Amino acid sequence: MPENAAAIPPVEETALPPSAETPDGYQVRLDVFEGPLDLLLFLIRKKKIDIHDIPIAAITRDYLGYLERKTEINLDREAEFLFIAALLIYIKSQMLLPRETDLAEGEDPRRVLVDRLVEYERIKAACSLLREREDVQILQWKRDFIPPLHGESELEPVELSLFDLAESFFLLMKRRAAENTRTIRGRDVSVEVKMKELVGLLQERHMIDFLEYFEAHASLEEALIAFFCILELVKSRVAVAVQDELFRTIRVWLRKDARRTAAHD
Amino acid sequence: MTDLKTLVEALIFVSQEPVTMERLQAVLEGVPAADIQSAVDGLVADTGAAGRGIHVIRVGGGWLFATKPDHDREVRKLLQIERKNRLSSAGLETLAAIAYRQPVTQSEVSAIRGVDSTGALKTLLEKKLIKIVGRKKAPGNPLVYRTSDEFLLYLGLNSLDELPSEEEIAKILEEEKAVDA
Amino acid sequence: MTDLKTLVEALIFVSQEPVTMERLQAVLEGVPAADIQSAVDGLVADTGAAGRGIHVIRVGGGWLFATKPDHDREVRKLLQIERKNRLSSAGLETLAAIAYRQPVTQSEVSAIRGVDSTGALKTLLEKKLIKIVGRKKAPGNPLVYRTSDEFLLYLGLNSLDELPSEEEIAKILEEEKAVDA
Repeated sequence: MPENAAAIPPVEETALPPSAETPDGYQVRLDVFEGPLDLLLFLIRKKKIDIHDIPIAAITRDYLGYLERKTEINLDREAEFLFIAALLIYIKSQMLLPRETDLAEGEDPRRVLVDRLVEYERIKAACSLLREREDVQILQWKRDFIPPLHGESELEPVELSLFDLAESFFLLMKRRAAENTRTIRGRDVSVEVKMKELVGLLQERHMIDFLEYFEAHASLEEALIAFFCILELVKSRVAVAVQDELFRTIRVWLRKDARRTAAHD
Repeated sequence: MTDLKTLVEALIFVSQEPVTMERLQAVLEGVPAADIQSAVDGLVADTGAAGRGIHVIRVGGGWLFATKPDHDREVRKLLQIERKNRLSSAGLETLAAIAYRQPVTQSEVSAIRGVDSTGALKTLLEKKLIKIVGRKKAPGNPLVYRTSDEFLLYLGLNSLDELPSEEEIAKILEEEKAVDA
Repeated sequence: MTDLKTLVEALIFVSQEPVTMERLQAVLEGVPAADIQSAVDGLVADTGAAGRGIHVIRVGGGWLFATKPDHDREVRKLLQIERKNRLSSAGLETLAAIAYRQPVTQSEVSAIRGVDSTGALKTLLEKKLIKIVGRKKAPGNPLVYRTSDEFLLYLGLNSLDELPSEEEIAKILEEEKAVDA
């Protein structure tokens, strides 16, 4: 996100948890968090914010502050953090829209995010309880073999599962025809090229289904670059991205005012 | 009664998976369930005593022999296992998401975590803590995952009902918030 | 001394091979051999008593836990029940080859596996996981095999289309992103 970086107001240094202090800087520091939701929860807790009443503007600023403080881009991990950034920005924009009447409870644009955070928070809490159980169990060793019986013992038991079956076949195939293994090699695609392609596509089709578009790419790398471009377009307010329902696909289209400008580019 | 107890001990010992009451009854045809139950209870009490190095534990809806926690270090030394193989936090988080939301697809798990979970799923499949149970009737017919019996065994649970409850989770969250405040 | 005995009990329990005196000494660094020996002797005596269903026996230059002969009948019955739900790895491999390449002949399966599969085919037929669907119009008119309806039932699938595709499995297994592992 090169030229837009300046547009984001600088944030105060937010202290990371102690374990995050590593000499490797940002890249490793983000790894302290399991993902973007984890980072968001951390920021919310730190500010002692009620999860059901998140000051979106402030949290978005803090969140983006983390993403900006990077030394290098690992697109792979970055995409997930940027995805939530895009969601935050979208919610913020929704909240800024002038409205005649106050929003009803169910219409709060933050709802989508809050639901996700609450569920994630619960899973995290369950994890700490499960970890305790794991710690107890892991000390008690069970046997994974049948002890000797009197006489014959030709048992070689394997539980049959769909995965075992499929894995077994796959390994068999691999053994038989190692040379046939396909390697998918992506073309080298630059951000600029992809951006042009994407804008062209948006102009032509007016709206694209993000997941469909994402999955149509030959390589993960190319798909992620496309993803990155969409976030870029959304961030620079050239395009709008909307997710109708949690976990559903995201529809992307050009803003009306941007449509003309982009066409002249 | 002593005979029944030694018999049950042999049966639980020889089995690789937890031996359920049903299985014991199937093997010990004609023996009243109450007698089997008291034999098992006696065995659990006997092996739980201080003088024994292995004990019968209730797990996965049945009974199984396991070493006592105090001997972990020496057992690992014998088996030449360097350190306890705890799940990574990504792995545990993925497992929890599956446990609570099953049956789920990869993309559903990833959505809950906000992170691509393909790698974690692979690890869990390899550890046999989860299993593929079919496909979802949805675009792309994605594979559907569930936790396995090994999962129960791994965490010392008898059934999915024993997963931490809403109340327990709420309590943890309260505690965490109190610490932060 | 009791502690050492319980420790030795745990060690013998988890080992698949007979645990030799040398192994015990290596694990129990610094403990005099005489003490270890008397712990083992005590364990052999304890478990040999009438009240116990499993005992420590001396075999292959070391010690191992085993069930007592009196319980043989019941032990085999239990394992028989467990075995019903299980398949040998040769059986699994053969079943996989048939599932993904059906309809196939015995020699085709053997070619895929690189091993004669006649025995495995017979077992699978007995377990009703595969069926004979006819003969191939080829020299020798070999029998042609397919997976059965029970096979689908067993795996909880509605149709063969629901088997994980080769691409999906390859993707899961070859996933190289170590991020989540």
